[in-house]
Amino acid sequence: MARLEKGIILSHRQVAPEIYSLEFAAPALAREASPGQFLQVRTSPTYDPLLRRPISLFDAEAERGVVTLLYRVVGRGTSLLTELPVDGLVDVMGPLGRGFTLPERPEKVLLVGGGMGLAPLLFLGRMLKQGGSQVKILGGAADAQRLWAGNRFERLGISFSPVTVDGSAGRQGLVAELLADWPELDQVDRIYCCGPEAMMAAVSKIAREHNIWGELSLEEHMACGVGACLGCARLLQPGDTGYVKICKDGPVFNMSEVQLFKLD
Amino acid sequence: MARLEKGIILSHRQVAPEIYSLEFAAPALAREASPGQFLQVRTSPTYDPLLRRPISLFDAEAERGVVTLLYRVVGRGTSLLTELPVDGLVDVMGPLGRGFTLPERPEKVLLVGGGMGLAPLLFLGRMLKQGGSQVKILGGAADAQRLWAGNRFERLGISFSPVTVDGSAGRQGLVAELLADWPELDQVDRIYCCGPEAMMAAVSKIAREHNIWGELSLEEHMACGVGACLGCARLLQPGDTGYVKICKDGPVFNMSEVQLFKLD
Amino acid sequence: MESAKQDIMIDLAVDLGGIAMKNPVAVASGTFGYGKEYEDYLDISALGAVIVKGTTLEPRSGNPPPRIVETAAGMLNAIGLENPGVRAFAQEYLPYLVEKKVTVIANVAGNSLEDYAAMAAYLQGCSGIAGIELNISCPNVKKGGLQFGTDPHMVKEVVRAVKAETSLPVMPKLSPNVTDIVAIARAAEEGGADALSMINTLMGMAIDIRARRPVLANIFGGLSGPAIKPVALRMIYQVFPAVNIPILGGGGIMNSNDALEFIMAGASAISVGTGNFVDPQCAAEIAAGISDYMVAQGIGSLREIVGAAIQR
Amino acid sequence: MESAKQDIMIDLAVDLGGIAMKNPVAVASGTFGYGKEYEDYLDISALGAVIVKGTTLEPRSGNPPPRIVETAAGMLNAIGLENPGVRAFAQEYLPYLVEKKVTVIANVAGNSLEDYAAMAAYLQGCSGIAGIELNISCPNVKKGGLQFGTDPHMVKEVVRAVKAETSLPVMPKLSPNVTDIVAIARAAEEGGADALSMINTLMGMAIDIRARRPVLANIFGGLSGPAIKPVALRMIYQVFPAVNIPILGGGGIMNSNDALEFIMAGASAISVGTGNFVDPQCAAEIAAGISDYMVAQGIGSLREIVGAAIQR
Ligand SMILES: Cc1cc2nc3c(=O)[nH]c(=O)nc-3n(C[C@H](O)[C@H](O)[C@H](O)COP(=O)(O)OP(=O)(O)OC[C@H]3O[C@@H](n4cnc5c(N)ncnc54)[C@H](O)[C@@H]3O)c2cc1C
Ligand SMILES: Cc1cc2nc3c(=O)[nH]c(=O)nc-3n(C[C@H](O)[C@H](O)[C@H](O)COP(=O)(O)OP(=O)(O)OC[C@H]3O[C@@H](n4cnc5c(N)ncnc54)[C@H](O)[C@@H]3O)c2cc1C
Ligand SMILES: Cc1cc2nc3c(=O)[nH]c(=O)nc-3n(C[C@H](O)[C@H](O)[C@H](O)COP(=O)(O)O)c2cc1C
Ligand SMILES: Cc1cc2nc3c(=O)[nH]c(=O)nc-3n(C[C@H](O)[C@H](O)[C@H](O)COP(=O)(O)O)c2cc1C
Ligand code: FES
Ligand code: FES
Repeated sequence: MARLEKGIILSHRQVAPEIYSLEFAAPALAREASPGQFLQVRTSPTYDPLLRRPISLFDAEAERGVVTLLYRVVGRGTSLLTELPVDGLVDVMGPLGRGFTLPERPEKVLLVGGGMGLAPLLFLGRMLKQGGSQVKILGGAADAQRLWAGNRFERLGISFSPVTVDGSAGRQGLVAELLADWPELDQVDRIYCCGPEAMMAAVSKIAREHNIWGELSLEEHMACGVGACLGCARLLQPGDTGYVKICKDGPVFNMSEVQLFKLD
Repeated sequence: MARLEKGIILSHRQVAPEIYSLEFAAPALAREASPGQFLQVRTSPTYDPLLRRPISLFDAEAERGVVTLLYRVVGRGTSLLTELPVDGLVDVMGPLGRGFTLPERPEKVLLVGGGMGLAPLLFLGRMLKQGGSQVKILGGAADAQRLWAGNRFERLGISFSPVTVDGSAGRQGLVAELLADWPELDQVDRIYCCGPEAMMAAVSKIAREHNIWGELSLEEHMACGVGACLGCARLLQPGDTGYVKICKDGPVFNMSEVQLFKLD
Repeated sequence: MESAKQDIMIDLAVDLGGIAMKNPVAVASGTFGYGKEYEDYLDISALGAVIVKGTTLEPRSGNPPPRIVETAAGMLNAIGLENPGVRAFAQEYLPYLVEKKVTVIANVAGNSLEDYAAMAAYLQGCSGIAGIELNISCPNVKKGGLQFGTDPHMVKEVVRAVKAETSLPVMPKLSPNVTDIVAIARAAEEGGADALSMINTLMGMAIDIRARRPVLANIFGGLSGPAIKPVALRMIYQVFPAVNIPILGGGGIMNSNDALEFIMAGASAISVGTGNFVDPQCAAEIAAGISDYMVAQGIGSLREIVGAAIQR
Repeated sequence: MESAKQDIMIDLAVDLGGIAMKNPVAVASGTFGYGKEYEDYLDISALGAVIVKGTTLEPRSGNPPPRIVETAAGMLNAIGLENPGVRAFAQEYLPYLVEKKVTVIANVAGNSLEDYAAMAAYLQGCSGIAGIELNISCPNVKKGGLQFGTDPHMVKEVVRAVKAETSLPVMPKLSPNVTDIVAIARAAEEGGADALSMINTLMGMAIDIRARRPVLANIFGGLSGPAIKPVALRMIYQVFPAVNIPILGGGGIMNSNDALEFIMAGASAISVGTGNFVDPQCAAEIAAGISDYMVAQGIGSLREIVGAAIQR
């Protein structure tokens, strides 16, 4: 069950340029959430900005009753968010949406994340490991600093292969290039992917070519987050007659359902 | 010259129930301000609340280059103001308005303040003392805690006579009652008064009866604070044909100019 | 005095032109889906009414995205009336609401008088509908929609056509994008409206300066949220003395103080739209807040303060 | 490419239907007094234009207070055109602006065609006025004001009457409180308008629930500020393709990005009103921001992007 909660903030700090980690107590939420779902976060008590902001569950630890969000400051809402003080409250709604489909038995899984696309993959990695899957992650970002989340994966025993645009960590280039050259690609059962659309398009293509089952996570601007306003509409394939709602039918979709034609 | 300034906040703390003191660095402002003037303070970087809030100069210390505001939380703007952190910036416009008229030579002066009406009187007291006047203050509030500013007057060597509604400090009752019974009333040359309109009406009446020169400070909702919008209009006397602008023609007026008929 | 206030019996129920509401707080069409979407957040059967997403005779897939954009203290939407059609609504979505004993108000939009009449006739046969809100003001449907709502003559005709097909209470929803809202309101009353819903969204737009084009694929969208509250209040205030039917007021209501402003301007009940997105429990909180206010002020029935702010 | 951008010569000057502006940023009538009020905060002679407080033939004392109230991302005002009359304006306030070499646009409001004509004739004789903005849309004057601005026929007549009396550029300021803004704009053009000013405030109100009465003594007021920006943009976008005269766009502009939205919607220049209250330096900052944008984008003249967002 989704709920409206005010969680006490346990920690809130900048972890990389423009990127913040926000950890708060929300036991019911942490228990009920599944990877790939998101929260609608209120960024200000006033009416400007008015709407909540969708932020993925970076981590949800049922035992500790703690939820962590990882967010990048891009506009007014996220910039106000940085001002929330430790011990203060954060007003969230969720968990929302259809998350990633977990395998029924252990599999060989590759996570592929670009930029803030790494955010929903940590919680996913945790659950996959819990289910006994073998999990590796390829993570791309502008530079080494912005790959801060890499450590968190390593701590879960998920090997992290970095790619950076400036070459400051790992291979230089794009994460999809690393994937294309990935030696074990043919042994991979599943790919879960999140990041810029151009990157997800490239990853989907590779998965299709290698016949690998895959899921990806989409974004659209949202008002309600619960499927009521029909604002976050998206045509999954160019010829479709109906629009899916990212907040309710997604944000996660099977790669085979989606034809990405919107470039970032 | 008035100016737009962002002052570094030196201290910001709650000093009494709902009452905060905000101290910031603003050398030019502190140098140029005169008692009874006010600032237009931005309470939020977003558009809600939109307008600046008028707040009197509680104190302005030219030597230290420091300005202090004393404000009460009454609505959204003042409540957002409380969140400004020390070392952060406060966005102010000023000094604005026509302040109190200082005597040309030392006189016997009585300050009369009710509630937040004490705010503009401290800076006034400082300047009067500097000019050699003999200054006393009668201060009224709901209870002893809300008379926190009393200490600040005492520190300037201004004797502070408290009145509280609940009797928790000084005489119980209203400040105008204390004034009416004030033994030295006939030796007083000037009365400066600020507080709720009913109180200022009573004080004006007493001043008139005793033929004492007096000034008081009025409030109106404001948009511009500089006389441009004509929003803060006020009829000083019932029969007047024109409206004064509190922000520019005031906020301080001579008691003889004003007939108070608006009760709080 | 104090004790008298405590003893007062508060009656929150409202008769909105024949629509029986448990309390004066409805949720606005298009902002609450078909109710189920919000069931995790509040007891939807405790709401005054649920006005469901606008329906059309045939299914509609709506406008291409982007469909929404945030603005200062508001938002623009150009959903384009995406809906499964009135029959699918009645068969697939209505039963849930009926089972929950919700006061359901259908919201219908047509491209022609015939569309409206046909939907009214169809809904007449569905049990569990308390009333019909006529969306004659949706700015997102290119054909028809806007015209109906901006021309008094058409407003009268569409209300009349619908009334001829149904015995359900009929409540046209007025567009604020007009020069003379009173003329529109009077025309609706003359056409036989049982109540008025005021206001729908203001027509607006936003521009993406990077792409140098409108943000919304539909170019224009409807402005809702706190930004429009002053306009909504003004129109209700103007219409209240000019008609003899009750008004469902809305436009930017976020809390019970806002709701009380609408009631004092002349609204007999109120609707919460965009507010649901910001706080999914706000409709319930607003009803509670109104009730608290009535207790505190010793007001037994809301009728005592409907239009109380009108200066005569 | 990059170096080409650096070399570009930016021309910020705008010819607004015969009003020569140094840059596209004007300050809106009623929000900047007579200029002097803001001299401490910015160099008023560097502004594109100062549109002075609305003047009437005879002095007016304005409405009783309260005259203003803050709303969500906006404010309502009901000043009621307090002003010293057109003669006192010309004699007491204009000389300061002329001395400062400010591009002055007078803003006039009348109760009748004759009032407007008389003011136009009088201003024709005053040197230092670059143009006349016709306030035919002030919602705060009970008699006349609103009617002029909401009836296309009257709009045409008033523009024609004013044009007959003056050779100065004439720019009617359109009311957004209308069903069909394009019809009004066309009527103004037919009457001989040299430019259009869009938009004036939306008519709104606020209610004091404690006192159970309207907050403003005048009951209704004009809504301005960021709240109305989407409506202003929409109207300019609609009018731009329908007329051949330039538009001065405004309504909720707070920064240069807002200004660029207006320009891309079809405004040749823009005005800042309520923004001055929030940041008294914002008009200057907006001009600088537009200039920075032009340099960064390699735009030599603003004309290149006026109406750039219009979808054809
Ligand atoms: C399902 C989902 C999960 C997300 N998870 C994360 C995450 O874990 N970490 C993170 O940093 N970001 C995440 N995002 C993106 C995040 O929602 C936006 O960066 C954020 O809304 C921007 O708000 P703003 O006020 O700072 O920016 P502004 O540009 O000022 O926002 C203006 C409006 O646009 C919307 N908006 C802007 N960018 C986006 C976007 N990319 N997606 C959706 N709406 C947007 C805002 O919500 C707001 O309504 C997620 C988005 C979605 C849809
Ligand atoms: C010249 C002047 C000097 C002042 N000095 C002080 C001071 O030193 N300390 C202090 O605590 N207060 C002072 N006030 C009052 C202070 O301006 C208000 O308490 C404050 O504006 C309330 O803002 P809010 O957002 O918290 O309240 P809200 O009620 O939410 O404000 C809504 C709107 O009403 C206006 N408003 C509400 N109350 C007042 C008021 N009393 N006067 C003017 N506008 C009001 C606000 O500015 C805002 O525009 C002064 C007022 C004036 C005019
Ligand atoms: C996303 C969205 C969808 C809407 N869809 C409809 C609709 O289908 N039919 C209708 O009559 N009004 C619709 N509206 C208008 C609302 O019902 C309401 O009248 C308007 O939003 C103003 O109220 P508010 O400010 O409380 O949101 C919609 C509004 C929004 C925000
Ligand atoms: C306090 C105030 C006074 C105004 N007075 C006038 C006026 O005298 N004449 C006029 O044409 N417009 C007047 N306006 C309207 C503004 O010029 C401007 O058109 C409107 O406020 C919208 O722009 P904004 O949102 O940038 O403020 C006034 C607006 C405000 C807020
Ligand atoms: S955000 Fe409302 S339906 Fe998805
Ligand atoms: S606040 Fe604008 S004139 Fe006083």
